[in-house]
Amino acid sequence: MSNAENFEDVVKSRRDEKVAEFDLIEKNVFHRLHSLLHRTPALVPLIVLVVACVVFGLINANFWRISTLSLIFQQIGIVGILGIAQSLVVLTAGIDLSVGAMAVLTSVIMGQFTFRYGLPAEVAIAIGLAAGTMMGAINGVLVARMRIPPFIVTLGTWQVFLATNYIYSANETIRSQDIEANAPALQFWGTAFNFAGARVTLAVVLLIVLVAIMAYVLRHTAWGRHVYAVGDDPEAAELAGVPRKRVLIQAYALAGFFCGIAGWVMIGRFGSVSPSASTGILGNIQAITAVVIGGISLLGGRGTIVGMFLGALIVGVFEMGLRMAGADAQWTYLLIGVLIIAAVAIDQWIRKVSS
Amino acid sequence: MSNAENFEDVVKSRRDEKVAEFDLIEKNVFHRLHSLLHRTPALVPLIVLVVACVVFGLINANFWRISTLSLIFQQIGIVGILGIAQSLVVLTAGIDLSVGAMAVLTSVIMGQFTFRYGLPAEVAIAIGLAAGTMMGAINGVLVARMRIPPFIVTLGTWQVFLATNYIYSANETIRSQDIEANAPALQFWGTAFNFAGARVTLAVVLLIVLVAIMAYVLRHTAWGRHVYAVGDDPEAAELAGVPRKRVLIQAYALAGFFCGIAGWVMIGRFGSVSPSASTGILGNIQAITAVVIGGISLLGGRGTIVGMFLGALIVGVFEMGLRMAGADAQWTYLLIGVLIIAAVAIDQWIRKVSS
Amino acid sequence: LITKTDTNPFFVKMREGAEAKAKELGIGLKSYAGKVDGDNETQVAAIETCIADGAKGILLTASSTSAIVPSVQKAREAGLLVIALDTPLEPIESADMTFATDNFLAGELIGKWAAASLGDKAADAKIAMLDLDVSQPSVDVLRDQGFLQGFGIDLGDPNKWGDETDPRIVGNDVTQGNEEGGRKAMENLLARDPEINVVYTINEPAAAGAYEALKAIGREKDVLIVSVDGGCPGVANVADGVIGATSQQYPLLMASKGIEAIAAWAKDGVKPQASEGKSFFDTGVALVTDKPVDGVESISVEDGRKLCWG
Amino acid sequence: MEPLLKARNLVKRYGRVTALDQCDFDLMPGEILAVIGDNGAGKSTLIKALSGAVIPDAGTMWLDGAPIEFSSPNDARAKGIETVYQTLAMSPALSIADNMFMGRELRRPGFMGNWLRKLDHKAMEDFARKKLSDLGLMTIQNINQPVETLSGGQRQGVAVARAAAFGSRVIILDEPTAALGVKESRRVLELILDVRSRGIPIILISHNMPHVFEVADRIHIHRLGRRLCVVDPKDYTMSDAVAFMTGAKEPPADVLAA
Amino acid sequence: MEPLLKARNLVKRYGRVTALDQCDFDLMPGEILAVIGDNGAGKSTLIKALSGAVIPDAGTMWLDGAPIEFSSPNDARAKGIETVYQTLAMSPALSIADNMFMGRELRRPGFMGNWLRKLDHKAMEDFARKKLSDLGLMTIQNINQPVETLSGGQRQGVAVARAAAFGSRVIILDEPTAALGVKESRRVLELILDVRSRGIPIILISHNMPHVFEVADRIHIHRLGRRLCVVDPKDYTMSDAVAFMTGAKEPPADVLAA
Ligand SMILES: Nc1ncnc2c1ncn2[C@@H]1O[C@H](COP(=O)(O)OP(=O)(O)OP(=O)(O)O)[C@@H](O)[C@H]1O
Ligand SMILES: Nc1ncnc2c1ncn2[C@@H]1O[C@H](COP(=O)(O)OP(=O)(O)OP(=O)(O)O)[C@@H](O)[C@H]1O
Ligand SMILES: [Mg+2]
Ligand SMILES: [Mg+2]
Repeated sequence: MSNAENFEDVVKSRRDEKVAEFDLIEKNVFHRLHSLLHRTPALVPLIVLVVACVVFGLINANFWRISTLSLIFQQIGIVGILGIAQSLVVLTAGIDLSVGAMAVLTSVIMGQFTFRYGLPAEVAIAIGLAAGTMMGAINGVLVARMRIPPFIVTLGTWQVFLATNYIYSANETIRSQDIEANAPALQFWGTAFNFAGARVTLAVVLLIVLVAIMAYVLRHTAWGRHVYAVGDDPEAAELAGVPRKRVLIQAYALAGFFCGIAGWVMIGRFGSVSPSASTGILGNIQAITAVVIGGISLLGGRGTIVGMFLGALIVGVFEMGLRMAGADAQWTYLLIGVLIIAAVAIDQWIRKVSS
Repeated sequence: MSNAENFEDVVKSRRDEKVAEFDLIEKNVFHRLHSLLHRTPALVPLIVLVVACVVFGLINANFWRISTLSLIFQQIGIVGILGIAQSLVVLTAGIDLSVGAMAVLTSVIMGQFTFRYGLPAEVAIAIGLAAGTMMGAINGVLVARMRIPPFIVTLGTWQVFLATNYIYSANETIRSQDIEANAPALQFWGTAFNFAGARVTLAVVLLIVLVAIMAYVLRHTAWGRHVYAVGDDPEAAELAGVPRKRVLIQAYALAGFFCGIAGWVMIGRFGSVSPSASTGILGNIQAITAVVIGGISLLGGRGTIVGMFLGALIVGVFEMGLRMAGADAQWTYLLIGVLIIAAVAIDQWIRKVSS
Repeated sequence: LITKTDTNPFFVKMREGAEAKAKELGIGLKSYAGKVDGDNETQVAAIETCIADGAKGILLTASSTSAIVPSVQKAREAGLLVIALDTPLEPIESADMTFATDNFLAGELIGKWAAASLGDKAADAKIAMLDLDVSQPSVDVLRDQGFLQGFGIDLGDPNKWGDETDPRIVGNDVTQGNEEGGRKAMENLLARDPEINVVYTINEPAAAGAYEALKAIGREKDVLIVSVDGGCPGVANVADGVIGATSQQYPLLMASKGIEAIAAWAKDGVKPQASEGKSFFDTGVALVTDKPVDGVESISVEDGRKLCWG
Repeated sequence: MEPLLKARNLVKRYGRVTALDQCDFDLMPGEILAVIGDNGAGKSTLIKALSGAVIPDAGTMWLDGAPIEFSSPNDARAKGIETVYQTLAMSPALSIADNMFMGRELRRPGFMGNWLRKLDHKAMEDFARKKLSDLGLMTIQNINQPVETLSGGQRQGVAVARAAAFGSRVIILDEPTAALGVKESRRVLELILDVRSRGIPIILISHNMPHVFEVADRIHIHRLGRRLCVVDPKDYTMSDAVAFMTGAKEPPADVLAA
Repeated sequence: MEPLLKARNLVKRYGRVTALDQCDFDLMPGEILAVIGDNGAGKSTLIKALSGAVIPDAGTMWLDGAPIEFSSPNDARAKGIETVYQTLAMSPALSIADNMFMGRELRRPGFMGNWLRKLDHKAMEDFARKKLSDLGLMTIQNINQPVETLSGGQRQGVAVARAAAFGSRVIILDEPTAALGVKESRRVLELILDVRSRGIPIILISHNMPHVFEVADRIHIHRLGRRLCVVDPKDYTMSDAVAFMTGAKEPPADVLAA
């Protein structure tokens, strides 16, 4: 049995063999589409979106007017920005229930610092953004350093920020007319301009720019890759040398910053500063909905910002389309529930067939 | 190098050696407590609970009256039962946002079938429970068969069930007096009896019995172990021979059944049947809060029903204690937010020190 | 004091009024509030806490007027004076006394005013109804149905909004009673029919949001917005022409009356009396507008500003 | 003699990667069949197809001459095919005993078991402890330890013990000794021989040539997603086998698969 | 000669289990030190303590004579200690290239890299492909494949390639060839010898005795949570080593650890 000792000699001489290539023969258009979808899963929500638009356009021709479409973009402006914040956190395998509350509180801070303390609007805005970042950082520190599950941390801070918002503002609304007269900078993102025959606000442009920037950051910088790694398998990421805690805190803080921007955009959209804006209560669920419909996994590490953006658009299109089709409020509410499930079901189905 | 062939011979003769025992010497009371806590993590919320009770008792002596304590139990009755439903789903690594909506809708079904269609209350109750089970099963089928993430499924069905509830009931409340006169069975769980000088409702007894039953089922039956396995690692569970889909559907359906019971208990507690009960909107967050404070991991597979029960109690005690201490509503929310985080932080801290 | 929510300025002011009065009379006051509109559960828990805590009386703005009744009965059995503020219970005698505005009347006033302002054009008006919430809490229904009654539209089921068949109604949408919801709801209804020229809103923040939506398409001048509440920002909006008319209510008055009644009850067991000819103590409602019309009594913005809250 | 388990032309693609490329397979009754091949050759995919964990894109399988189609691992288990996957398929948070009996728990006798469906934790723990001792995994100190707290090798031992205890028709082992120590590996080999002596055939995937040549009756050499050849360990040396499997040498025509 | 990496009296307890029991350790400069021991003996725990992944309950460590205390694996990496863990420590959803460069990504030169911090995906992919080819892992068809779609062995190969490419002071390999094929294992052994020839010492945990005896300069035998003895492979046979490690034979006094 002398071969026992030297059976490995066979492989001691290196031969670099060619690996068999098993390229798929892409049979037809249908097949090509499938394999395309499989490689770029972000396309799936896009298709859902296009189909929804076509259907609603058939039901009500007004839907396809450029002004309607611009309106949809305006309506998803805030949810979209909150969705960016939420995406960052969800990619780290967390969840941020406090995004809406942070946005409302920062908008109140911006308003009150201008009107109660008489600071220039620009300074108040900077303070508001800083406050948002700090609130986010608090979430991050509690998650990363105290090891409290993100759901609990942000459930708690959601209540804390929201209550602070009501207490601090004494529930007072700052009126649109006053802001327009004394601190127009607060309403900056509400400025409208003409584009292809429709009025578009700067908020829409901002949303698209922010989505593009964050898509770049997550895909093309080391920090972005670390966010994915931390969400994918925190232990492996740490063993591989990613500073897990620092990345977590930064992600939450950046999310807080985006909430601050959302707060500023809210003033532009509603004209006034109102502590009882429903974003404070519903913003988190709306943002999470956009994130999940957009294909970001709540388990972390998978999905893209662009997907989230499409997710927000899908919800916006459904809401507007149903309203225009004449469904009443309660039925709209019901049908949106059905459509959310259907959108994701189609997505899952396409992925399964194509794989 | 002849040893290459037979080095394994050394171990061919079996010798059953004794393994070294490394029993920890438990140094003192403090140390013993730690190691006790480490072995039984469910004790940690218990301690948080006791401390909270002592503190609130010191602030307001009325807190320690037996009637106050019985009141707390009554107040957490519905959240506790929804929490059992939620626990089942969360243990499978899911989440059920529709629990509150299912409870309200079943209570409406029970009421309307009795009063609108004139069925005997008992039959209406049975129909309500069946409806709850069916709604849960729908969730389960969508999650297990269509592979849609539970968050999306139940976000959708939450809206669907809630809207159905408003539409079906035509927003009509069935008055307590009418129920008392014509269908007292609906109010069964509101029946009070005297116990140690305080009035206790049957709902409290029911909650405790249900917790005990489900603790038994999850710990001591094969089905319970399968629920844990599916939540822990679905792929591994399936490879190991657990019928993953069937267990998921059953877990969601059972959760729906418990929501049906919660709906029945709601009628007992509030006397009337009201489609606008806020449980429909807040019940899910409340149940999730109880589940997570009680130490059940949202990632699935870890935690116990008893922990959830203690979690619900902690929230109940905090709310009652703060109200009795005279904090006004926003301050109460703020403090409950802080306390939720603090409770879990203490829990984490104790676990860390003891490990 | 138990209010529906404490995020709506209306109830915040009510609480502030009660606190001021309580301080004046040297009474201990604890306030509670529901978490969302229609939150009956939290109110039940609050009543139970009051009983357990040995309170003398409860001021309650009920979220669910009939569902709360059994708890109110328990409180009364335990010897507490229960006064319903703002919203009467159902049946109204479930509470010891009710200090309320008539929300239906408030709606009716703005409805009549709107119809009269439009004159002949009322016959082919296009109306947007901006309501509160899909769960249709009672204020929501009362104000909405009051408006339609005042405008001269057949109500269908008066306990429910949204079942009217009159073609003049473009649609109902919900606002959560804030600017955010107001704007979005208005946009949605405008997308359905851009010709809308009358907007009913559940309260003034929703009206302000609706105005922003109209402004965005440059139609703010030719649409009539009516609302209910009479808070100071709302009255200021009437002055600025944002809102055509609003029905003013008086939460501070309700609260202070309520506190006085409980103080009297605690002192010598006297229960308050109802207004003449009504089963409750009416704290009144007044239409605030600078464009009065014939046949509808109104007060000027100047007067409204003096009486406003918040 | 008819093969007990037979497969023809199995194909499985993952996107652009073809893991199984018209692969054939035969397992004779009562034999130990070793499957060897380079990393990524498709061995795990092959046995996953045989055990129902992967549904092949094309191809047919027969058990005892009857065509079979598995849609889940449970179908395969129901037919007596028990598998140790390379990923082990354990629930990390559950105890060793829970994992061993997953899907076939023992119930208490009498009322408690029949009516209240109460599990017999004690019986399961005793059984698990015994099986682990048989494998020489004595360093496991607590049978109720969650599996996630075991060392890599201990975990693998538990998985092997589970398959050996319950397999009735075919036992499939995907690299069962990869993480095991010298002593523990030896025990697994003994166990394999022991199982064969009970008449149950075994499929053994391994990269350890001495082990393969020690126990295997036949060796299936897998290369680039298909069966290259089947050799008898008595006719060929380890060097030959390695040479075939890495492509250094062409196998002679008589052993070449069709 | 002073040991490059030294540890004394390391203790690590998990609940009732003592994974390290007053364990000592020495790694000399430029040597290949093999660590062998039964499953669950505490080998992985030992190297986790040395690489900062586990913080020992007691004990002291020195690197180059200076006492060290690691609070995270990053601390150890910063000192040039690179480790392949038994669990591999990879992000399953990320690509091979992403995983190889995790924590030390390459940026584009010029404006894009310095100011927009853009990664140089191409350079990283090329580097990764080259390292994998060196290891003979030719069956990997796409360097942008997520790691979760690799076979067990391919995954391990990626982890080894990463450590070898970046380790500068000490390279620790916890069972690097467990899931590897014959050819790939051979490449890893070559790589180990190659790394030593660059003057970098290596700690190799393995259950494969022939491999251990082929490459190791000294063998640390671990038993029941502590270092039993250190032997020279030229003085003892494999049978001796296995006998010591399993407790079948007492090691002679001269090699016994203090
Ligand atoms: N889920 C998957 N998605 C994509 N590709 C996959 C998947 N599973 C396996 N593969 C690919 O299929 C090929 C065969 O993998 P398989 O696991 O069967 O190899 P193996 O022979 O078991 O290798 P090893 O000896 O390393 O375990 C590999 O190239 C692998 O990358
Ligand atoms: N996180 C943990 N919690 C509890 N016990 C643990 C943990 N990690 C390891 N152990 C225990 O510590 C002991 C040593 O484990 P370790 O992983 O160091 O063994 P090993 O020598 O590497 O074994 P193998 O060769 O099987 O990898 C084992 O008994 C194991 O059960
Ligand atoms: Mg394999
Ligand atoms: Mg190990």
